[in-house]
Amino acid sequence: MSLALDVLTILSVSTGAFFFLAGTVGLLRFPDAFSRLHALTKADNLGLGLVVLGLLFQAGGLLAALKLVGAWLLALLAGATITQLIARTARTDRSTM
Amino acid sequence: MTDATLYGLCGAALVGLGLFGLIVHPQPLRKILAFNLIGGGAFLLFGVVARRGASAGLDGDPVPQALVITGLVVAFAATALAVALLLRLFQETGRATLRSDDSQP
Amino acid sequence: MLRSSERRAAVADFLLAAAGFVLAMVALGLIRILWGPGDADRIMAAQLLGTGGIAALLLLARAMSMPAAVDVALILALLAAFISVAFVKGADRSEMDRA
Amino acid sequence: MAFDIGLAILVLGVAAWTIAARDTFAAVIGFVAYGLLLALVWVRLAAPDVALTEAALGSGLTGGLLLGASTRLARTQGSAAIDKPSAIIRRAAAVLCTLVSAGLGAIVLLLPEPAPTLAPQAAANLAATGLGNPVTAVLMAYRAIDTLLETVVLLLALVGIWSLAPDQLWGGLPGRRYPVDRDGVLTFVAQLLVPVGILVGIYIFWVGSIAPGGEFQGATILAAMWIFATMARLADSPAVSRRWLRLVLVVGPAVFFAIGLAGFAIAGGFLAYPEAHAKLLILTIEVPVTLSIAATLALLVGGPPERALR
Repeated sequence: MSLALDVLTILSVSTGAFFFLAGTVGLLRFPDAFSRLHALTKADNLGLGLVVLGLLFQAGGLLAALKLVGAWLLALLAGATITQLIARTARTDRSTM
Repeated sequence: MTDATLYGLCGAALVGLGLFGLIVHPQPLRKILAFNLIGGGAFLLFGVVARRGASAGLDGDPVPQALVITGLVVAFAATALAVALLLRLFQETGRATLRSDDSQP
Repeated sequence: MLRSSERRAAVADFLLAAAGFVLAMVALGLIRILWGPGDADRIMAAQLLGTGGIAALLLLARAMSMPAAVDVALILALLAAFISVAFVKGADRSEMDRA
Repeated sequence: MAFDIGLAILVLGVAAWTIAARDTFAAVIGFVAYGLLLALVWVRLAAPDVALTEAALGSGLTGGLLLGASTRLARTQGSAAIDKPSAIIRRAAAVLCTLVSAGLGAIVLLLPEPAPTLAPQAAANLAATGLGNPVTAVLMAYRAIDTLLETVVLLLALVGIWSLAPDQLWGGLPGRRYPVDRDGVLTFVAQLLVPVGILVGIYIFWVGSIAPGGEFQGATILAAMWIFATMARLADSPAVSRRWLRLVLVVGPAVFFAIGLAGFAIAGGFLAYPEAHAKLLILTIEVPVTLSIAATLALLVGGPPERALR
């Protein structure tokens, strides 16, 4: 049973790490701020989400699991809002150019 | 080499880097930043002492750790005071440099 | 078949390596973003580092059996939002000053 | 070990960026990153209490403070280029700093073996304080006078900042008024995040007696949430002359000092706690101290009064 959990953890964390890789490649390769923003949000939401999912299989208790999910939700909420604000700033940056 | 020694050397290098920034940057805000870099490095040196003092079932000596927490708070207070002084200088003179007045008309 | 304690250590090693990988990716992204050109890219840098830092801390918490690292990650998630908003507000305000 | 070498290189790289960056904005972002990475280092050094403080105060609140300052000074950056020190001074500074680093590095390598430590004494007397976290025990019991003086230092810094206000603004509202957010995104996120943040702050404070955490870390989060609320215009800072605000600021140090004095009567020394009631007394000190520190930290970021009292 716990072997299966460990395997699930490794699979999920690996996939999450892959999304961080994908996000970085996007940041390095995309030409403008908006598509870089697009790449960044993938790493944010999915990468961290999958890492959290993987660690949930290892969480000792309810409070520990809640804290993991809480950290992800906070990052998600902050990420979504700030992405919106960044896009607005990027737009005004461009319009002043 | 242990992990603690590695981070100790890192802290030593950080103090040097910060000191360099403190000396060569003309802008006061950059000096404040550099001062905080030095702080981070110096606290790391305390961290090494704490980590090496691990015994009696504790992962580190809590006394230097508590000193670092106190130090971080005091460093923050000093930074806030420095920033307030700088902003006031800027408001008063329209400049944010430390050059004395007689060098400019 | 590995014994349970050995397997635990192996999983911990894997998670530590994953934390290192995530940090390395974030560092690469940082190099790109800190170059600029716009302020938007710089805020993205803060955001990216925040997310990567949270992921690394959560992984370390399990790898080092230090549950308190999850609390550090929680604080980071809160403060990353705070910093990003402070940054955007700052950009907005300098805009206003120019006008 | 490979992880630690990578992390150490990353910390040094970000620190070098903070010094070398042309743009002050970029340098401040580098500094925030530096604080975040240091928090990771503290976790690796098995010091989660320090990691919490570094993440919240060293990176978060200091970063916010410096970001605010750098945006207000944005227009002055260009003029400073003329003041750059000459190449000789720069080279001499580089030599000096290398020497300092080398000296400190040598000290690190030559630290005495076995390392001197107070950990056994701290662990042995932990039960007498009723606490489960040795770092909190050092801060609130063994070296309580340091912590008492520290709360006073914070207040002194605040008095120093307030004293910078021009005469006609004395007693007014700190900082500038933030503009209203144009499409309500910020208001929304603040309404969601601030209550959650306050909850996390109280949790971090509360858990400090048995696990990593404590009043400084909790108070920092509370202060950040207060500043967040003012940035989103959910609330405005109170005028610094408000009586209740002054009361909140001094209640922590005052209670701390009073219980310290009471120690002469009940336990035979300043800041001595009778063993049976140690934990209760420490909590009685910690609650108002957390409140006072949170208010002080938020006002330190706010700066001197800049708007007159109407």
